Amino acid sequence: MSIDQFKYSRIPPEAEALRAEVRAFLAEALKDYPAVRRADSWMGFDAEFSRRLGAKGWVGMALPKRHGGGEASPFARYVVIEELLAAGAPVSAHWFADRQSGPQILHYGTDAQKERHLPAICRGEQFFCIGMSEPNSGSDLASIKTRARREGDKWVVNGQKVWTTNAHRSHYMIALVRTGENSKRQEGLSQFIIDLSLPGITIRPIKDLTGAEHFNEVFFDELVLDADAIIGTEGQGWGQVTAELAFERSGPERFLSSIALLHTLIDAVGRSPDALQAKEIGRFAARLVTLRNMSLAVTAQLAAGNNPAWEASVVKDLGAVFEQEIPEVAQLLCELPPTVQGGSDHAQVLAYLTQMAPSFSLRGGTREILRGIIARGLGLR
Amino acid sequence: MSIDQFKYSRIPPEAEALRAEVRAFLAEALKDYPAVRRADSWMGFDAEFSRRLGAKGWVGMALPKRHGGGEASPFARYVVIEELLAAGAPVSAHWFADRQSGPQILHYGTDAQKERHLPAICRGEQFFCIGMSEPNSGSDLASIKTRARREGDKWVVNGQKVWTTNAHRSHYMIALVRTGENSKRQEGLSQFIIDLSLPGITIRPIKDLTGAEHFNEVFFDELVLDADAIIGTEGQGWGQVTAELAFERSGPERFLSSIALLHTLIDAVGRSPDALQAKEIGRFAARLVTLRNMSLAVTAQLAAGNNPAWEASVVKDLGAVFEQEIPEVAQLLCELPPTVQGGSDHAQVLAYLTQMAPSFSLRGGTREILRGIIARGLGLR
Amino acid sequence: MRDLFDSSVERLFSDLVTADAVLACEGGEWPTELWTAVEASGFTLALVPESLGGAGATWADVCGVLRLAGRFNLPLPLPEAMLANWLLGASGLAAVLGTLSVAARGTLRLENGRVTGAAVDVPWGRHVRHVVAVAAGAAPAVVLLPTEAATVVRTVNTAAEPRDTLKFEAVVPLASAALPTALSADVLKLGGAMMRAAQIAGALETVLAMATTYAGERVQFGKPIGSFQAIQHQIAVLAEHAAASVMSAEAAFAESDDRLARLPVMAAKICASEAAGIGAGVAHAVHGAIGFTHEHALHLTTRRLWSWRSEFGSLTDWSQQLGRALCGAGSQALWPSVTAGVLAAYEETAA
Amino acid sequence: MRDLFDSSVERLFSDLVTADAVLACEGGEWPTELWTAVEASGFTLALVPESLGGAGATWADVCGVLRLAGRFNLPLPLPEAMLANWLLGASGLAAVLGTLSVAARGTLRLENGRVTGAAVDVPWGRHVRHVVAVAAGAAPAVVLLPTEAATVVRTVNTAAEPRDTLKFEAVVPLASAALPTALSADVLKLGGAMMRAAQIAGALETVLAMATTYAGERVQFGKPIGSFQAIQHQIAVLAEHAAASVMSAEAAFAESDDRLARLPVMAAKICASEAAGIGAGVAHAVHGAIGFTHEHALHLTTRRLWSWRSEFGSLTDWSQQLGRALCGAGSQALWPSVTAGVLAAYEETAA
Repeated sequence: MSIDQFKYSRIPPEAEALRAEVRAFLAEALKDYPAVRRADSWMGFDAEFSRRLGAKGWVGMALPKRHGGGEASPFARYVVIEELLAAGAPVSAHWFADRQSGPQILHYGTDAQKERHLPAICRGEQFFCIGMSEPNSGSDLASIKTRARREGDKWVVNGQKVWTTNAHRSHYMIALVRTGENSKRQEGLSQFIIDLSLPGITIRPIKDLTGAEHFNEVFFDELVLDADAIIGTEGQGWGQVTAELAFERSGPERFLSSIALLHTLIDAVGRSPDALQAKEIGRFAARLVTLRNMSLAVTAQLAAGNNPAWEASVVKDLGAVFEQEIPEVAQLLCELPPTVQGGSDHAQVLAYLTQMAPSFSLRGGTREILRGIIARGLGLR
Repeated sequence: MSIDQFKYSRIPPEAEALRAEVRAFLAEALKDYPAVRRADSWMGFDAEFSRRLGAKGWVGMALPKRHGGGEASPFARYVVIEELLAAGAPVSAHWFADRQSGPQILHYGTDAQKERHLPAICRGEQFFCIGMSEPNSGSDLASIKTRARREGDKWVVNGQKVWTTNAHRSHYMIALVRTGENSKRQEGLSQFIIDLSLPGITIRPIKDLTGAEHFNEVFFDELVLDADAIIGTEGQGWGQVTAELAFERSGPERFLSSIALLHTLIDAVGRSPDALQAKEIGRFAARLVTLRNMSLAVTAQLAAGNNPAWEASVVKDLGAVFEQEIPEVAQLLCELPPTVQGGSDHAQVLAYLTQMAPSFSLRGGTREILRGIIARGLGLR
Repeated sequence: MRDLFDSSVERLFSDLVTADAVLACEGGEWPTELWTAVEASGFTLALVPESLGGAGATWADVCGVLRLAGRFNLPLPLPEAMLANWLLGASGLAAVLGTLSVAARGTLRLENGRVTGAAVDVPWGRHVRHVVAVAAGAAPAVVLLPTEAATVVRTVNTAAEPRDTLKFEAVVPLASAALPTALSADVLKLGGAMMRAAQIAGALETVLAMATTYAGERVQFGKPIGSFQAIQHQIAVLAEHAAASVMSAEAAFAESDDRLARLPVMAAKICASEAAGIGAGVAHAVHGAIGFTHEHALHLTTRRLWSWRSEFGSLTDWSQQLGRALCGAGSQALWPSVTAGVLAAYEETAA
Repeated sequence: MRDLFDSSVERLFSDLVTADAVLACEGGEWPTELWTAVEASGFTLALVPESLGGAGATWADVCGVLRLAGRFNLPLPLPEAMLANWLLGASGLAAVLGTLSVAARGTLRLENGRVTGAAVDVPWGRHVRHVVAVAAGAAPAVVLLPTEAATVVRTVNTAAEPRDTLKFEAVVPLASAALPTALSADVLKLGGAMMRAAQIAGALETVLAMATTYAGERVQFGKPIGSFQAIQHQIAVLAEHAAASVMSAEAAFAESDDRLARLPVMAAKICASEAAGIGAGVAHAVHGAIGFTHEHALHLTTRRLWSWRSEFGSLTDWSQQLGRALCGAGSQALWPSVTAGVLAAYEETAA
């Protein structure tokens, strides 16, 4: 680890050039999209919208052209996703396929797997979810118990995943599953691409505290998978999963979750903020600028083939603090109680993000996990 | 422990009646006292001032009349000390004798010890320091190594204390010293009243980061003490020390350390604060009111003979956060960099308290220690 | 009287105010039986003088009742009804039986014996029969208004509690009287702030208990998460703020009598509003994903904390009022104000 | 050029800028030899165009030099001299050798060829021979003033660094030129803010290293305090803010060229000022009593953090400027401003 790895990395002009087109598309596509739905951001699910993005070439765009991608640079992809998130576009349907499953299949998949999944991902038509957490394995991921046993040339899976975002509306899950008996907890884990239409799978949505249904319990009961459902190397699942963490922890979705509220806040405050409003809004903008630069610096590291796991944890933790602080501070700036029915756009967005904010430091590694990683990187553990 | 122990406890009228007299005395005695020295508060040493307070009957005032005290109620003492601290009076000379040593000698001392010390304490003429920390025993107090061995009817002490406030200008130290070989670390400790004029004692002041000398290293080299230097029961020092912690952690000195800065801040802001200044000043006042009520609730518990150790830790930790936050927030409210030479009263008080503030969560138990105690009280350890 | 009140209310609430009952109300139902039971217990009239048919209780007597209302997520305008009837009584008007709330914000004016204007953020406005307000006019007047005469714009807070706007057009109040000179025109806002401060204190007691219990039970990395120092310290901070809220609410109620103790009430709402955010945040961090589900009861309380802190004046609103008063009075007035519990300079200018 | 600069400055500072040297300067001494060595290395002229006798370096080239000045507690107005000479060069004036500082606050006016007014908070004002300022007048002018002509009122910041007020009375500047139209009248405040942001970033690297080392060595309860989760997490937060400061300073320097990049500079000073307090607080909490002593080197850095955050505009000052500009431009301008690194609406109105 090193703070010096945060090198200032401008987005190259050819990637920057995409921005105007994306903005124009979004201005049109979202022109009647309500503020409170923009607050949903990458939890907003709209299959049709994902297909439209696919048609524009903006899903899986960094994948090779032979698999349907655009061979775009990581910075070009960055421009697209940050514009989508800043506008509050509903990107959830293809989000996990674009961020994780696509690159993982490209990296570890067989030719058949690539053929089956990558072009459809790039069209914005094949949606993935990620099966990681289990009821007794939250932060302690290595303790998962879902198990696949070999039967002839098949795998038979039993167990349960939980908090699986979008399982109820995805086509596939990439699941981390125990395949070995090894005593070291991180060993003996493998990843499978599970077709969620197969028999033996029960998906039960979990209502969150706002009443919305984003995540699920998923039960596997004697689920039979073909041999080629495994992705990557049997027993190497832990390594495959942790290798993608830097991607998962440093993107713009790690600090833009509350930007819809910054927008309605500025509208609510008006053109002449008082001393308190001006200070807090300016301070948020400064931190936003800096977090984005840090995130871009990690992107540059990833593009260079490095593994900036420590730096990504720094971005994720600072970003989550930022996202969580916005609703907390916003409620101090306008005398306007939050509302879930009725009330102004700002009152509704405030209510929604106030309630969602606690989850921002849970997903993608809890605050405790991240700070532990940062401390270890400093040599403290 | 219980939050319900924070019962609202008004100061009784007979104690409240003292306030006007104390205020009038201080208005006169401190009329030319500079703002930056008021920021020193209970670190400000002025032997003559302590004697004047003694003459007014405001030192050791809760001690029995037969020992020179006033048999005043704990609330009467509370009124006096909070007025002294709020005014920034230099009370350090008699502070530890008044708060800890006097009550401890009354509780555990022999008649001879009471006779030797209590009347002089009450006159504001005999000053004490508290010998606890050692170089390798900060938070981990039970690991102290200073040792007294018995030789005939004498005790011979060897070892070292550190961070001893006022050792260089006190008459006595009450020291926690190892007298037994017991394997349990908290056992085999005893307390001694050490006459600091004896041979075998070297006191070396330690300059703090502001350049001031409040605390010291104290070395004992074959220091010979009479048998009656021990106070309380041999081997019971740990219990004696911890019994006084609630007194040490809940007084007004645990949240008033930065009040001088609130005063200069209000002056610097002027009569028409902006929205940010008004908010922060009002918020500090609200917390001050509440901390004082919590501190008074603990005082009432102590007066009733209870041991509100948990509640005192709550007051101490919340109080230290408050005291530390005042300079941090104050520097956000006026465009006036802190100064240690030149500049306005406010700039100087800001500079002084900014530098002193880190110590507020060290003395009297670090933040980690206190939060550990609070968690244990909740059943979490 | 305090102990009797506390124990009877605790018994009543723990029997009737279950999580299911609260959720049913959040769905939009008005809990007729629960209201009837609470009203039958007499608490809506607790603060009404005995001469006017009430219990003649003091504010100090009922602090525990309000804390318990918070602890149990009581989905009723009991705090509002108590405050409304207190103000009616203080104004020499007869108390009201039946559903009742207060209007502390808005534009109501009494002119020629009729009230016109909007009452904003009226708790349970759509469900109650009566609303008490202080209407502007030649002089401020306490008015009792029938809600059937109002147009209702429905709004709901994060706890799905109705906070409606009621629009009145030349409505003759059922009763009215001059606001007593000892009371300020913002008396209902101040009183509401005091109520919410106590409710927040109670709610924080609930989330503290839930977080402590959960941390002792949930195992990760082979031990209860409550044995991790980071979790311990977060819960300790929650406990500190819960204690500060309880203390400041108790002080505000204890110092209020015929008039509300402005400085302690402001302090209570400021401390409670700050504590609400901290407490909800810690409780959710400790509970992790499970606490984020609709099925787990944690959100019943945290969603209330997130709204109550903003109602009847946010931290900022009251802090700015207090800060302006303190700066206006000068630094030498700070400490005497704290010890007296009264901001002399403010009392002169505020009303 | 960056790597060369960094390595030569690091060598120079690690040889000469010892704790003793810093403490001697804090006692009031002017470190003649140190200044001579630094000046001999050419860095005071680094940002001067080659055509005017300088090194023609870019801002991006010198960010590391400024971070190192912060890391080593350099007790010299090197940042100020670099900034002053940059402004002279940008205004077409010859660079100055010898001791030199900037005046970013005050009341200086140029009228009839003479400068009158006070320059406030001039770093090392009492020690330097020259000061560069932007004086008001018919149009803002860059002026080079001889300090021997000034009356000095001595002021010292928490790091015992002189921050003096210099009063000028009808003094003829040694050189003057119209402020280039591309630059704003607050260019020295903005430039000073950028310098301090980089110095703070460097200082945070120092306290992070000290806290990490100490936590690994200091034993309590039988193990290094760095093995306690509460200490680990505090140091992690310090590292995060150190990283944010480094990043924001690097961005500000990289985006500045003939003119200073206002939005990135504001962001840098805001983030650095916030990080300074957090970092100093964590470092002291980790070090405990030993870090509070004069003998331990920690305070050499923390006392600088506590002053630097307030100099050339505090967090509040810059945040309010930025916030007002953003609100003035409306919500739809926020995100384009962030991605462009330029607040178009602001640039129009600010200069």
